[in-house]
Amino acid sequence: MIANIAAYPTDPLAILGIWVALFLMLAIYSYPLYKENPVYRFAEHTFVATSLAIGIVVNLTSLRNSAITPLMGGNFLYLIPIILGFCMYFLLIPKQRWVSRYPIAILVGSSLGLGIASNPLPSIISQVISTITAPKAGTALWAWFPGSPTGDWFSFAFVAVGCICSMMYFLLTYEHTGAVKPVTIAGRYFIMLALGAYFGNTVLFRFSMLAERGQYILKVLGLVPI
Amino acid sequence: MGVWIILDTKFIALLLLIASFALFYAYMRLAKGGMKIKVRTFPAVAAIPEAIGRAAEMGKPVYYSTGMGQGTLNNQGNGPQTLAGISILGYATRLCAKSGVKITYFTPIADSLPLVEETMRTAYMAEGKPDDFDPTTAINFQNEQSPYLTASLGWIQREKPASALLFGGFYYESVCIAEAGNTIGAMQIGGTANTHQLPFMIAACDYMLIMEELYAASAEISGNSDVIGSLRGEDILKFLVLISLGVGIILALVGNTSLIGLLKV
Amino acid sequence: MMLDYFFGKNIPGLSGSGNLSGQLQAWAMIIQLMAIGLGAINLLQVHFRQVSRKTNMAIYSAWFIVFFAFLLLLGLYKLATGVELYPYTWVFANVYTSLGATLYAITGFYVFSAAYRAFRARNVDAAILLIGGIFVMLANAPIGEVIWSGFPLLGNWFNNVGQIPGMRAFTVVGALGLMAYGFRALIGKERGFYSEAA
Amino acid sequence: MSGQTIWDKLQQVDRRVFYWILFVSLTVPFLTPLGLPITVTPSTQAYYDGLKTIEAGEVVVLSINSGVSAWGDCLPAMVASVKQVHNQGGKLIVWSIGYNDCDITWTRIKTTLPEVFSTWVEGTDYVYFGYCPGQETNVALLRDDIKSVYTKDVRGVATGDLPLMKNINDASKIKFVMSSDTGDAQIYYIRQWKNGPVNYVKSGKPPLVAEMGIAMNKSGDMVFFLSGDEFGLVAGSRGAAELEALVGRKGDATITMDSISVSHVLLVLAIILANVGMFATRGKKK
Repeated sequence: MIANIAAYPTDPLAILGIWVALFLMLAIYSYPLYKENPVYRFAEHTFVATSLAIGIVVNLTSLRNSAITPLMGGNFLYLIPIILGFCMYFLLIPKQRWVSRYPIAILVGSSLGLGIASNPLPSIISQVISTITAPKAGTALWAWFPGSPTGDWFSFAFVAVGCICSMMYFLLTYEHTGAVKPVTIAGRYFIMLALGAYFGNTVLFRFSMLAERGQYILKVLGLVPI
Repeated sequence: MGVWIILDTKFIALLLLIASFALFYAYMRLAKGGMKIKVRTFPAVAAIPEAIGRAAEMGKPVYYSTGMGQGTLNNQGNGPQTLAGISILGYATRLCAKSGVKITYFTPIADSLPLVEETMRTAYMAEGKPDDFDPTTAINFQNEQSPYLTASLGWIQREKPASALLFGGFYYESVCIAEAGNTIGAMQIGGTANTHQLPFMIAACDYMLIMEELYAASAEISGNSDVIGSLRGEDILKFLVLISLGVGIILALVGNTSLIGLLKV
Repeated sequence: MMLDYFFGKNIPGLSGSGNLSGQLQAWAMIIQLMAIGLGAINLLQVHFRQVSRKTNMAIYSAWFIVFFAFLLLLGLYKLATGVELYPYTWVFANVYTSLGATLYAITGFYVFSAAYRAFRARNVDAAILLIGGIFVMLANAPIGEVIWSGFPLLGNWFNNVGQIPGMRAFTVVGALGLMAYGFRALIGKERGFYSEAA
Repeated sequence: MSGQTIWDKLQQVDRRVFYWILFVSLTVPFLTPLGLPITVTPSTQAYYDGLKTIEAGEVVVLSINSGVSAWGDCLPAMVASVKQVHNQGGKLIVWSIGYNDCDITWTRIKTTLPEVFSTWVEGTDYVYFGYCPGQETNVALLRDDIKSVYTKDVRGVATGDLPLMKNINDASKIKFVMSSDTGDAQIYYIRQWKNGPVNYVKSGKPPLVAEMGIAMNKSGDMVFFLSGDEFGLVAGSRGAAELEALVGRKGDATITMDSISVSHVLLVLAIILANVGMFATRGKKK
């Protein structure tokens, strides 16, 4: 990941930059590849400082664009969120902490309201509809053997039974005993299968990220094109 | 769309929401009124005293974290998990205060810090040791995942905690922390509702709360009748979903799609 | 917010950016932007304390404070004048993004050892987790197809069908949990985010 | 160490040995490309088919919700998607509700596609608005009134003055949004755009959503792909390599596939070894 450079840099400062980036990477990876050490701690603190400073600058920039500029432009309504924003800092003063309740109410209220109202449709109703929709003939997506003429009833039954068992596992105020027990145990196995597939996809993600870091070393050393 | 209802979106979604709220409210009132609703037992919760006892025997500290949680309590996917983790923190801190074990809490969530400090201070006071509480044991990392992680890994390697308790909205830091804990042989109990971290935490932790079990466990610990009441409401909704699945599957087998049509109103 | 989602267009003055719900959403965004200082104050406290107590980490905390101040000044200069000085661009491209990617990828190491250490078929649960994981891995890696043509077939079945019951249960149960939490918050029974002990 | 079987020794192998083996196995293949065949999976094919429906002049959104640190898994799919939008003659609006380093990602996409950005005119064919925090709150605002969130583009040109945005100020005129995610920003688009209040959509059809994020979304998002809430799903570098094959432009993802193959085989062998070791030592202990 050579930031916005299409070819190997020629400007000495840019070259210094990619070598410093390489040094910092190796400093961080000295922790797993070797052990915790001063060079690792130096890189660790460098990153904490960088991300804090840049985080503040970016947030202040967004704040200026979305609040200060409209305010200067005469829209005094924006004074309210700015004042409420300062009220957040009363969180640090135990005695006056109640002041921070109002900005937090807006923060939580606005995002919760959105989430709750819009959640049932895609996350519950669509999922039920999708489970009880009979497979179309010849649908490759579901088919155990692509293009089976009658559609993939095996997979349909697998998902149907699996959804019922997994949902039963998540009954929280009923003990999993008696007749319910085998169903919840089966439910737990379906959940483990899902988590296994999830793990397989996570490995792909993590290894792609690490591969890109390995590729970066070869790029800085000039062994592969940028 | 029904003429007399001028609705922006699907009627069924509104119906499900109203039914849910009605159920939640009803069972919260019943739970408040003394109806005994028992949350099922979780092995992970029963293991917390064992983890603290292990720390006391070994004279080692306990590492506690509620994870990245997208850096804010206001994130509605992770906020509830962070809060559940903080209420379990209260329980764990009381056990630590009782047995003189040092517990250190790491988080990148800036706006959760005051609540954490208050929870820990209340726990120490409840055990009659208000001055044992040291605010610097609650360390925050400014909404940034990577600094929080590198500091946690460094601390775990340096302090070698006996137990690591990881309850909350975790992201990829859970793998690193749980693996670092494995390296030094710490006993680890985890709990998250983030599906992407579940495989790792199940693989690396000794005990695990999966998805909603985290909320149920924190409600059981804090004895919060409102939450327990709404959990029963959730279970009733789960039965509703199960019934519609059962009926829908039978209808699908006979090629009838009337229920699907109903759900798409 | 919920009224806006369901009936917004029919209640005058509620929906849309100029009106109440749009205004509330804009305010929430601004408040969240301003809350960043909370974390900064705490983090600086921790590092100043390390320096004042001359702990073994004091030298690193001193470096943290110096480098943070230097970068913040550069950033504020850019904010005030709109001119991004070269050191700021240089640090952003070569330190911030590189270290961010490096730390994000560090998990690859732990995934490898976590898989080796933990992926044991100790019981039926772990065995199923293991089988699902291996077949999906061999479907994702092109070499799986070369080893045996069945791997992509089975792996894709696991991805398209095998994992669906568990994932669907997570999605539905997660949604129900969010609605319960939201309802408790709406009627004031969820005090946690006000930073009061729940 | 006498009396210790091979399996006991394997149990105590220092984890750093694995870390070195993994890092070398991920790096060396870049030097010696294997070029193994890559078959396209249904969810990537559906994504590509969705891109093929773009007609000349239609507007789509690229939402960069993945950070620079996730380039290894997310950048190639974005590059291939922008290339295909250009092939289709579509127009592109780009913003980010995810990470504050999206400027560098967008610059990298432009640097990687000179053949696209030499013919595209900024402001007419594509617009870049940059980062704005606010997560789901922001996505809902963008649905109804883009100008309320982005008053001007990154160059400082007022949104109203941009030719591309002349008659576009809400989501109704946007064909679909391609969301590149490491977290869960795509659920905001599914909830607020695809399943949002329908009557804002003058055209009667809400914009569709497609996901091209990290490989883990192949699990998390598959339920939304199968329920039709996402019309396409490109997950991780594997999905991106498939998309690169479909678009006909070999990029970083295809190159990375060799490292993925080597490292995955190593990991599967390590897991098998570990399990054989466990059963062997368990057999000895009995």
